[in-house]
Formats: sequence, C-alpha cells, structure tokens
Amino acid sequence: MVGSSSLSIELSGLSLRNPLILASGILGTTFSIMKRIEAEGVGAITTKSITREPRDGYPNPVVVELEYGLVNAIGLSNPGIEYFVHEIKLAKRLLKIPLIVSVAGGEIEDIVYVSRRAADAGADAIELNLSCPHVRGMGMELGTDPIMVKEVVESVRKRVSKPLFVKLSPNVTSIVEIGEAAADGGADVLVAINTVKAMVIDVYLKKPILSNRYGGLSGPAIHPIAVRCVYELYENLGDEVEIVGVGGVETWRDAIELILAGASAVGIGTAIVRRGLKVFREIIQGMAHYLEEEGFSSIDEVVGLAHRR
Amino acid sequence: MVGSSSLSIELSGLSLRNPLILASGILGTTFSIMKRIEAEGVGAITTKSITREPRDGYPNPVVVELEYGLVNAIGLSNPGIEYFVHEIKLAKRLLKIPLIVSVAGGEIEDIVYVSRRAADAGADAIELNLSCPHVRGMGMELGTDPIMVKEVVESVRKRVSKPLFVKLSPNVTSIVEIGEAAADGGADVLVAINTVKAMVIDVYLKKPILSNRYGGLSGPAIHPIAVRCVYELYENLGDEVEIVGVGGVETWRDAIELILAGASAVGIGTAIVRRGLKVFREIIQGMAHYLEEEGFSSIDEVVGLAHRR
Amino acid sequence: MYIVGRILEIKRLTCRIKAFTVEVCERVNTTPGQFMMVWIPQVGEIPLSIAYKEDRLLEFIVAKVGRVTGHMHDNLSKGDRLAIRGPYGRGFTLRNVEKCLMIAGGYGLAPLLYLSHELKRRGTEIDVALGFRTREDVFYTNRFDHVADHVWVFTEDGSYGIKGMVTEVMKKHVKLKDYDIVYTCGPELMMFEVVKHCLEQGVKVEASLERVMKCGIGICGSCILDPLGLRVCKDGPVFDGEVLMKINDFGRYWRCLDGRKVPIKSRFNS
Amino acid sequence: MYIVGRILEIKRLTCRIKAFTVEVCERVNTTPGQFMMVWIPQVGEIPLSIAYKEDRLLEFIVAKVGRVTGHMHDNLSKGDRLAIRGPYGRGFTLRNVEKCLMIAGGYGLAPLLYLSHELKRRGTEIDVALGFRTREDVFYTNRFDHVADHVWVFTEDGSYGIKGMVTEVMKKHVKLKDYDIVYTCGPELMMFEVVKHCLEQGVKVEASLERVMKCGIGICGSCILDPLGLRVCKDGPVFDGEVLMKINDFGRYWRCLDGRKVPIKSRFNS
Ligand SMILES: Cc1cc2nc3c(=O)[nH]c(=O)nc-3n(C[C@H](O)[C@H](O)[C@H](O)COP(=O)(O)OP(=O)(O)OC[C@H]3O[C@@H](n4cnc5c(N)ncnc54)[C@H](O)[C@@H]3O)c2cc1C
Ligand SMILES: Cc1cc2nc3c(=O)[nH]c(=O)nc-3n(C[C@H](O)[C@H](O)[C@H](O)COP(=O)(O)OP(=O)(O)OC[C@H]3O[C@@H](n4cnc5c(N)ncnc54)[C@H](O)[C@@H]3O)c2cc1C
Ligand SMILES: Cc1cc2nc3c(=O)[nH]c(=O)nc-3n(C[C@H](O)[C@H](O)[C@H](O)COP(=O)(O)O)c2cc1C
Ligand SMILES: Cc1cc2nc3c(=O)[nH]c(=O)nc-3n(C[C@H](O)[C@H](O)[C@H](O)COP(=O)(O)O)c2cc1C
Ligand code: FES
Ligand code: FES
Repeated sequence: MVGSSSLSIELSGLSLRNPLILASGILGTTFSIMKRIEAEGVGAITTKSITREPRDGYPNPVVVELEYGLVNAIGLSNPGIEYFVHEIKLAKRLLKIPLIVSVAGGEIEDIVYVSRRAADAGADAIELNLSCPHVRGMGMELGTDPIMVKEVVESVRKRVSKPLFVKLSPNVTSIVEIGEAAADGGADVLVAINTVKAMVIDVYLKKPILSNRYGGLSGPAIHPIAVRCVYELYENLGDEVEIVGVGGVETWRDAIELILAGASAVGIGTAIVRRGLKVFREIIQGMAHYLEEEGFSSIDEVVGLAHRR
Repeated sequence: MVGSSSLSIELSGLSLRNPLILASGILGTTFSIMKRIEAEGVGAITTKSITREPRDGYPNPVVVELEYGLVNAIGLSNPGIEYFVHEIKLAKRLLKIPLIVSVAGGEIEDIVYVSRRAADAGADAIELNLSCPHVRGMGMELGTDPIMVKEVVESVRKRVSKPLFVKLSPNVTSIVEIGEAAADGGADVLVAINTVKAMVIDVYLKKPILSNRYGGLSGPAIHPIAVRCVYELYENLGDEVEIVGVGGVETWRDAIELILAGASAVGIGTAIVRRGLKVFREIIQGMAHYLEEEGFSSIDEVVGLAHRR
Repeated sequence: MYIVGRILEIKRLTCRIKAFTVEVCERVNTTPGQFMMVWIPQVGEIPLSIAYKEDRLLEFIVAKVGRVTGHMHDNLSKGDRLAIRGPYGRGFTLRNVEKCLMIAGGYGLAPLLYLSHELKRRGTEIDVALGFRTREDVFYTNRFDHVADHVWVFTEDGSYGIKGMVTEVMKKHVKLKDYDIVYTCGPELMMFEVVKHCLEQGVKVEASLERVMKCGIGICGSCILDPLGLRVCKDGPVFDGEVLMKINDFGRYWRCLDGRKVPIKSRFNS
Repeated sequence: MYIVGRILEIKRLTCRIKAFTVEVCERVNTTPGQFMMVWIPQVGEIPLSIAYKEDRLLEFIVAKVGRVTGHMHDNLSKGDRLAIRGPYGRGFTLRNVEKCLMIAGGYGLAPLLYLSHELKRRGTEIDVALGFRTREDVFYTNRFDHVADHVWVFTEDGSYGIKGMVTEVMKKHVKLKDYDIVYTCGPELMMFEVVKHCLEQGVKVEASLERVMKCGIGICGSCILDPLGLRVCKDGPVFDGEVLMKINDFGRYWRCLDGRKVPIKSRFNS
C-alpha cells in the first residue's frame, strides 16, 4: 500500500499500524466482528462498553437515522464482564492489533473491578466511559464532575498497569476541566468526544422516538464540535497526555483535521452506517496520499500542527 | 393564506401573526433589512446583539460553510447602542410586527444600560445574549454561571418593564440549571439555543479557518441538540416561562418538532443561507398545512405535546 | 428517518397471527427478504419482513409472541398510525432463477410470499411447501395459488394437508436437483435441516434468519453471527447456505438482548 | 467549504496593482460579476472579483489598499497557497445583449475584463472605456484588444490616452442610445454619475458595488443598502441602475466594520 509504513504510530506504548481506531459501542461486541474489522485495515479496536452485570439496554427504538448523523440510546447493553472475559480472550488469540476494552459503570468499585478483569483477560488498554449516571451522584453523569472523574481514574490507575484511556463527554461547560481531572488521576490518553445529548421527535406520532427519549448525536453533525474539543485539550494538556479524536469522521479529511487539532489517533463509529466497513480502507488510503502530497514522512509530524503560529 | 389565523400566538404579551422569529445576529442589523424580512412573512424580528460601545467584530474569516451548517465567529460586530437607537426608532416606525432587541455585554451595568436605552427607544422586548466573555468572570462566559445569570437578569428586570427574553447557550453541563437561574431572575421567555462551540481546520493550510479560531456551530447539525434543550427546559420550567426554540430549523417539520418539545415560538437563522429569505413563507405554509391535516385549530395546542404520556 | 404509515386493514389469520396492511406516505424501494423496523409509539419497535408490497401499501404478517407483537394484536386498529424505517438488509437472489422451491414454516412464509410474487413477474417457475403445526395454524396458502405451480401444505399432526414436517417435501415430494435454488424461512432448526440437505444434494439454498435487532443498520453489534462476524441486519437477513454452514451459531445459538449466547432450542419454537 | 488554490503567477501591473493567477483544485462555476472570498491564513480574508477564468485558473486583480491586500503584494509569491470560497453574488446580465459599453475606473476593470471575454464568446459587440488617474496607473488595456471593438483609455491628467474623466465617454465619445446596456465598475461616485446619466438617457445600466463584507453569504448584515435592505453580497454585487436609484446609500454612504454609516467621500477614492 502507498506509504502505509509512515502511518504507523505508538499510542501510549501500543503499536498501531495506522491511527484509526474502531470507536466504542460500534460493533465491538464479539471476537468475530472484531476479526472482520481488523481485516478491513483498522489500527486498533475498542470494545463496546462493558459493565459488571449484564445489561439488556433500553427497549427499541434505540437509534434514529438523520441526514447528517445518528441519535442513539442503546443504553449500554452488554453481556457483563463475566461473560465478556471469554470474548476478550478469544479476541486476543485471534487479533494482531491492540484491543482496548471500554469499561462503564455507576460506582467506582464496579469500574475498578471490570477494569481489572478486562486487563487480566488480556486487554491491551482500558478505556473508561464515564457517561453513566452515577449512583451516588443522584443521576448526574459521573463524567461531568471533575472531582469524581479524578477519583475514578485514580482508583483504576492504582489497580491497572495497562495504558489507561478516559473517554470524555462534550456535554459539559468545560471539557478541559474534565480532561485535566482525568490527567491528574493518571490517564494516559484522553478520548474525545462521546455523543452530544440530543432528541428527535416524530411530528406525526408526536413523541420522542427513542424509548429513552434522550439520546446521543454522532456522525458528521458533531465533527466540528469534536475538532474544537480536541484542539482545546491539546492546547491545555498536550504535554501531559495523548489524545484520540472521535466524532463524525467519514473521510480522510475529517481524520486529518482531528490530527492537526492534536489527536494522535482517530476513532471511527457512525461512518460505518453511512459508508460501510470499507470506510477504514478509504480513510487509510486518503491519509497515506495526504502524507505524500504534503511531504510528511510520518503521520506523527501532523499531530497538533494547527497550533503552530 | 390557508389557515393562517390559527398560527397567531401571544408570546409574553406580544402578539405574533405566526410563531416564526428571525434569530439574533442574522441580518437584524438595519431597519431596511428588517422591513424586507417582515415582508417575507416572519412573526417577529430579533436584532443583532447590541453592546454599549461599537464593535468591529473579529477580522475575516468569520464564517465557514459546512454541508450541514455553519460555523461563525462574527465577534458581536455592532454599531453600539448610541447609534442603534436610531435604527430601532426607524424600525419601530416601519414595522408592524414586534421587535425584540438583543443585548450583549461583559459587565452587568453595560447590559442594563443598553437594555434600558433599547426599551426606551421602543423595543417591544429585550433579549439578553449572555454568551459574551464576562469581564469579572475572567474570560468565562457570563451565561455559563447560574449565579451570574440570575444577577444579570434580575438587574435588567428591575429597570426594564418590557418582556424579558434570555438566550441560553448549549455549551453547559446543565441548560436547565442556567434556565432556572434566568427564570428566578425574572425572565419571561427562555430562548434556546445559541450556537454550539466548534472549530474547522483547513487540512491543506493547516490552520483553524476562523480568525478567532473557535466559532459557533449552527444549522441542521444542531437541530437535535436544540430539540433536546427545549424539551428539558419545558419539562422543568414549562410552568414558569415560555420558550423560543432556535437551532437548525429549515423546514416546517423542524419547527413543529421544537414546538412539540415545548417551544411557543421558533427562531430561524442559518436556514436563510441555505434556503433564502423565502424560507419563512415555506415554513409558515407547511405549518398551516400541518395544523389542518392533524386537526388542530391553533398552534398553541401543539406546544409541548411530546410530553404527554 | 421514519416514514409514517396508517393501518388500512387488519386481518386475523389464525389466533396467533394477524396481517397488517399499511399505507405509507412515500414510496419505498424494497426487495423480497428485506425487513422494516416498525415503531409503535410508547410500545416499541420490532423488525418485520415485508410480506407483500404494492405501490404505497405494505403488508406485514405478525405472530403474537410478546410485548410489542401482543400490543399490535390487542390494541391496534384500522386508521392507527405507526412509523417505519428501512428497508434494511440483503434480500433473496432474484436473478437467473428459472425454477425454485420455497420451504416455509409458520409465519416464515411472510418474506416468501413477497418473493413469490416478485419471481412470478420475472417468469420463474415456483413450487411452494408450507408447514404448520396444526389445522388452526394454517393461513394464507391461497395467496400462493396464482403464483406457484405446486403448493404443498403440511401439518405436523396431519389435521390439514399432508401429515408431517414441511422439510419432508425435499426428500419425498420433489426432485431437488430440478431446482436452481431453494428458499427457506421459518424456525431456525427447520432451516438448518433444509440448508444441510440442499447442500448435500448440491442445490443452492438461501435462508432468512432472525436475531434480536436493535439498530437494524449494522452498528450496534447485537445480531452478530460467530465466527464470521456477519450481521444479520446488514449482511443478512438472507444468507447463502454455503455461508451458513460456516457459521457455528446457525441452528445452535441465539443472542439475548444483553448479547450473551444461549442455545437455540431453549428459545426457539415455531 | 474552501477550495485550495496555488499561485501560479504574480504580475506587477502598476505600483499599486498586481494580478494573481491561481490554480484551484476543482472546477468552479462562475459568471462575470461574481466574487470570491480569498483567505490568506493568519492574515485575513477579502472579497475579490473574478477578473478572468479559464478552466481551473482564476485571475484576481488586487489593489494594495490595506492590511490583507498589502500582505498579498508584499509577501505572497509563486507557489504559495491560499483558500477561496465562492463564487458568491449575482453577476452581470449576459443575455440579449447585442452591443454594450463598459465603463471602468481603476481596478474596477477586473470584473469587466472577465465579462468582456464572456460576452465576446456570445457574439456581443463591445466598446470599453477605461479610466485611470495618471500614466503610471494604466494597466491591462491590451487585455481588451481582442474582445472589444473600441477601447478608449482616459487619464485625469492626460498623461496617457484621452485627457479627462472616463465618464466623459458617455457624453462625448459615443452615442449612448446605440447600446443595449452599459456596465460599470469603479469608484462609487464615478458609478453614480454613470448610472444617473444612463437612466436619464433611457439606457439600461448595471453597476458592481463594493461594501465591507464579512460573511459573503447574506446573513451577517454588514453589507446592507438602505432603504431597500439589499445585500451587496447576495442581492448584488451587480445591481440594475433602476434599483440603485432607489437606494439612498448609493454614492453617499458606506458602512464601517461595526455597521455605522459614514459618508462615502471620506473613505472612497479610486
Ligand atoms: C429480520 C427479521 C424479520 C422478522 N420478520 C417477522 C415477520 O414478518 N413476522 C413476525 O411475526 N415476526 C418477525 N420477526 C420476529 C419479530 O421481530 C419478533 O417476534 C418481535 O421482535 C418480538 O417482539 P415482542 O416485543 O412482541 O416480543 P418480546 O416480548 O420482546 O419477546 C418475545 C419473544 O420474541 C423473541 N424476540 C425478541 N426480539 C426479537 C427479534 N428482534 N427477532 C426475533 N425474535 C425476537 C424473544 O427472544 C422472545 O422469545 C422478524 C425478526 C427479524 C430479525
Ligand atoms: C464584491 C467585491 C469585489 C471586490 N473586488 C476587488 C478586486 O477585484 N480587486 C481589488 O483590489 N479589490 C476588490 N475589492 C475590494 C477589496 O475587497 C478591499 O480592497 C479589501 O477587502 C481591503 O482589504 P485590506 O485588508 O487590504 O484593507 P483594510 O486594511 O481592511 O482597509 C483598507 C481600506 O479598504 C477598505 N475596505 C475594507 N474592507 C473592504 C471590503 N470588503 N470591500 C471594499 N473595501 C474595503 C477600508 O474601508 C479601507 O478604506 C472588492 C470588494 C468587494 C466587496
Ligand atoms: C450506536 C452507538 C453506540 C455507542 N456506544 C458507546 C459505548 O458503549 N461506549 C462509548 O464510550 N461510546 C459509545 N458510543 C460513542 C462513540 O464511541 C463515539 O464516541 C461517538 O459516536 C462519536 O463518533 P462517531 O461520530 O464516529 O460515531 C456509541 C455511539 C453509537 C453511535
Ligand atoms: C452568523 C451568525 C451570527 C449570530 N449572531 C448572534 C448574535 O449576535 N446574538 C445571538 O444571540 N445569537 C447569534 N447567533 C445565534 C443564532 O441566533 C442562533 O441561536 C443559532 O444560529 C442557531 O440557530 P440557526 O441554526 O437557525 O442558525 C448568530 C448565528 C449566526 C449563524
Ligand atoms: S441490529 Fe445492530 S448490528 Fe444488527
Ligand atoms: S457580507 Fe454578510 S450579509 Fe453581506
């Protein structure tokens, strides 16, 4: 492949053949689909967020397709860590690329427990998805309070030596404040952004479509928001952590934009609906072409360039 | 016009021939363009946000067009209240529809001053745009701190008897908390939402495009976010205040969706770029048709319907 | 986005099965074997095969099995609105089929009904075998009359038509090699038998699978088949028999709402 | 979104005026009179008329008047990149023009150059009058040679061509009634004179205006003309003379960056 060697990166010690990562919650449910996605060229895979106990998720409808994105409220449906440990082990046996296990929960001890089980099962990195309603936080999302964020991250950091990713929500007054708390807690990598809180109402049936009423907006609609968040994080925390940019990436241009903003790697989710699994290969080819055209010898050189005066 | 009578509303005591309002910052700069937009059928007009002193705004580029919206950072360019008073007087002489004057500033006393001058000049209502960096707040936006919001609104409320609108930013952890503060301060109407903080980087020139680097995302991309915000506000504050829904409205469906979520009226901004000034007439016709088809005798009956169990 | 539809007619076909004819506000492009996600506000959303289509009319055949289908049976009536999205998925092969056999179990006849009408238009010669448990379960056999050359109806207890399992049609009633392709839809164990036998006989076969579906558009991962990582909603629901034989899950494992696998026998009965 | 362009050539035309030929990465559909917003990263973005177009080549004629144009003159060189968006606005009338007169002042010849080539392709007979202050300011008169039937060049001091204001062409050198339309671009007071005279003579006239532009797409309100509420960026920059005569601002008021109006003489001189 054209210039593919120059696309490889090191992300918090993990070697990725290219900076594309399957975002959490999109298809990362079984070893079999992970294997298939690896064959499409992706650099690393994030699993669906796993909780301590199995969760059915919300009843259907759980997703609404819009012209420029999706609104989803799957409700963290997952088989629970006990069952998922086998999936991790199978995946690790079959995959050559790094496997990042996403962990969710409403209580610190659950999050620590799941993280440890996942790490022990062979996860190459742990990603904390802190957008669950926190039990002690009275329905408030864990990821919106810097004090709680620091506490959770610290607790996991103490018990898990693998690279620690923290996924940030854009639904906060200051994503930098939350990012700082995560970095202070010991996060190696910040992943930005999760979906943007949204709603879709059907004008004829006159009800919110999602069974949970509220959902998260993803896809092209949120791309400029993701670019802003990554840029802000890099400007303020670029020396302390690495950043994975996620949000509305559909083309190599979108990916490069996030990298210029400061992302070392780029997550892909919703694009799979609109472009199919071939989207990975398309973006990789486009990025390789861009590197050559623009005279870069490695994608590393592009990271954060938009900050240069 | 088909069923147009049933589209008329009362909004905080103002009579609107239909629920469409020109959003602040879009063309509401001179009496002449306001007159022209009135002729396109709009129900009320909001002016560009006016500050105490004239402001040049940010240097170009100040806007980026995307496929599904705009990112802008005009920088509150405006001629200052001293000059704008004449524009208000001319507008009031020529317009038959209500004129809402949007007011911005970084200091409470400036905001109160501009509000009073605008009210005295004949504004039918005052809308506070609290997304300016607050001087005392060390760069933090005035509109992101509930305590400051309440203080500002209260201060204006004391000196201005006209209907008081408060425009809310979606870039906060809880828009309901800010809305509550505004309602507590004495706001009659909450306007949601302002633009979503965003950024666009050119991959070849490798720089943020806007001179201010950061900008605000508007247009279809933010519509589901606006629907969510209006729904949340109506659920929590629907008994205390009226709501104007703004954000990505391009068709009558988008407008009705906001009304079902709880908006009494609907602001239109970016749609003018993509659909032209005729967008007002198109939406009005679509809404009238919807009312008939669905058997409503007045648009009032639609407000907040999506909340009904 | 959703397309809004209005129920034009509801027909009670058996005590467990009703047919809903829905008029939708815009034309949809569909092919037999595809499904739609049908949303009943404040109740839920489920995948349903397109059982028939004509202009802006869509027909769904709905077996009452649980919460949403129960509500559809008990509370929906003519004139009610529902919203649908789709069509989704990959349908049956339509090209280069001169002669085909369809084997359906229960409401599995739904996609085959639509398929038979579509193939008839293309001049295909069609034989159909429909299986039911007992006389009271039999429905819609007549809808195949004008399109099929032969229609065999089986009941397990022999209370109607031929006594026995519908799968026997392959072994006793036809010369399988005469067909370019066999299409099957119904209980998975039945389909498993059909696929296995057809492949043994060297006859092309396609089966339409069911799994729990959440997104319906290939991203949530709730309908994955191991070990190939195929998505029933996107890569299926219709699969080629050769592919199915490489899928361990086929005929063996189903996934619950939380994604865990359970043996298929325990939950699946026609 | 922006289209990225690379500067192929920079020509110094006078000490205040340079021509930039830019190769863009994709073809753009333009019509004479339209403008583009040209962005020089970390410097600024300004509106520029399209002065010539061929395939993926765009030519801009840039007068050095301030910050951005100054930077373009002093710091840009061949091979540099810039980004442009557009084309924007409404251009000149192209249809049903058998014979036309163009009256340009200074760099106002830019849109008329492109217009003359486009009209020539359509078989229009073209006469052109170009006005400059003095000999050193004269440029590009030859670019009209192959397309125009007559080219008159005026200088205010008579150091080149005909001595006098270019507006005199209407009164002394041609029979205005012979033309289907007069096109003009240049200092606004000059255009004001042209429009007024043409309308008095009953001849159709179009003029291309300049105002401070921020958005360029008709929403920021910085380019509004009172009292009709016309937007130069969207409803213009080319306006019909009849319309212009209803605009108080025309020839009288300019708007600053903050939106306040100032008398035009104080800021505008060719
Ligand atoms: C592609 C596809 C096409 C289908 N076509 C038809 C059709 O034409 N007619 C028809 O009657 N049914 C069809 N089904 C099955 C139908 O979707 C389920 O019967 C329905 O979702 C059950 O919903 P419920 O709320 O009534 O049941 P629940 O109360 O949710 O559960 C009752 C039973 O149904 C099972 N079930 C739950 N969800 C599904 C699901 N998504 N698919 C299959 N079984 C499920 C459960 O495991 C349980 O055994 C199809 C399913 C798929 C995947
Ligand atoms: C539709 C349109 C087409 C134009 N076409 C051309 C062209 O082909 N060639 C050319 O040289 N110039 C053209 N201009 C004018 C050009 O845009 C300005 O000269 C330029 O914006 C000034 O930028 P600056 O940063 O160099 O000047 P500044 O430092 O910003 O200001 C210098 C002077 O230019 C004036 N000015 C500022 N902004 C504008 C503006 N947007 N339009 C006009 N004057 C302005 C100021 O009032 C001041 O007098 C056009 C303008 C418009 C609106
Ligand atoms: C259907 C769906 C399910 C998701 N589930 C999860 C999840 O379980 N955990 C998580 O951290 N993010 C989840 N996300 C968020 C994505 O990982 C990603 O942050 C977001 O969708 C933005 O990226 P995109 O625009 O490329 O999809 C989900 C997104 C979608 C669309
Ligand atoms: C170019 C532009 C300028 C704006 N200026 C202002 C402003 O001065 N004051 C304000 O309160 N909102 C301003 N807004 C926000 C709009 O009023 C509106 O809240 C937002 O654009 C969402 O609506 P829309 O998607 O219909 O444009 C501006 C928006 C745009 C696009
Ligand atoms: S139902 Fe979501 S991937 Fe198939
Ligand atoms: S430049 Fe913004 S409206 Fe014309």
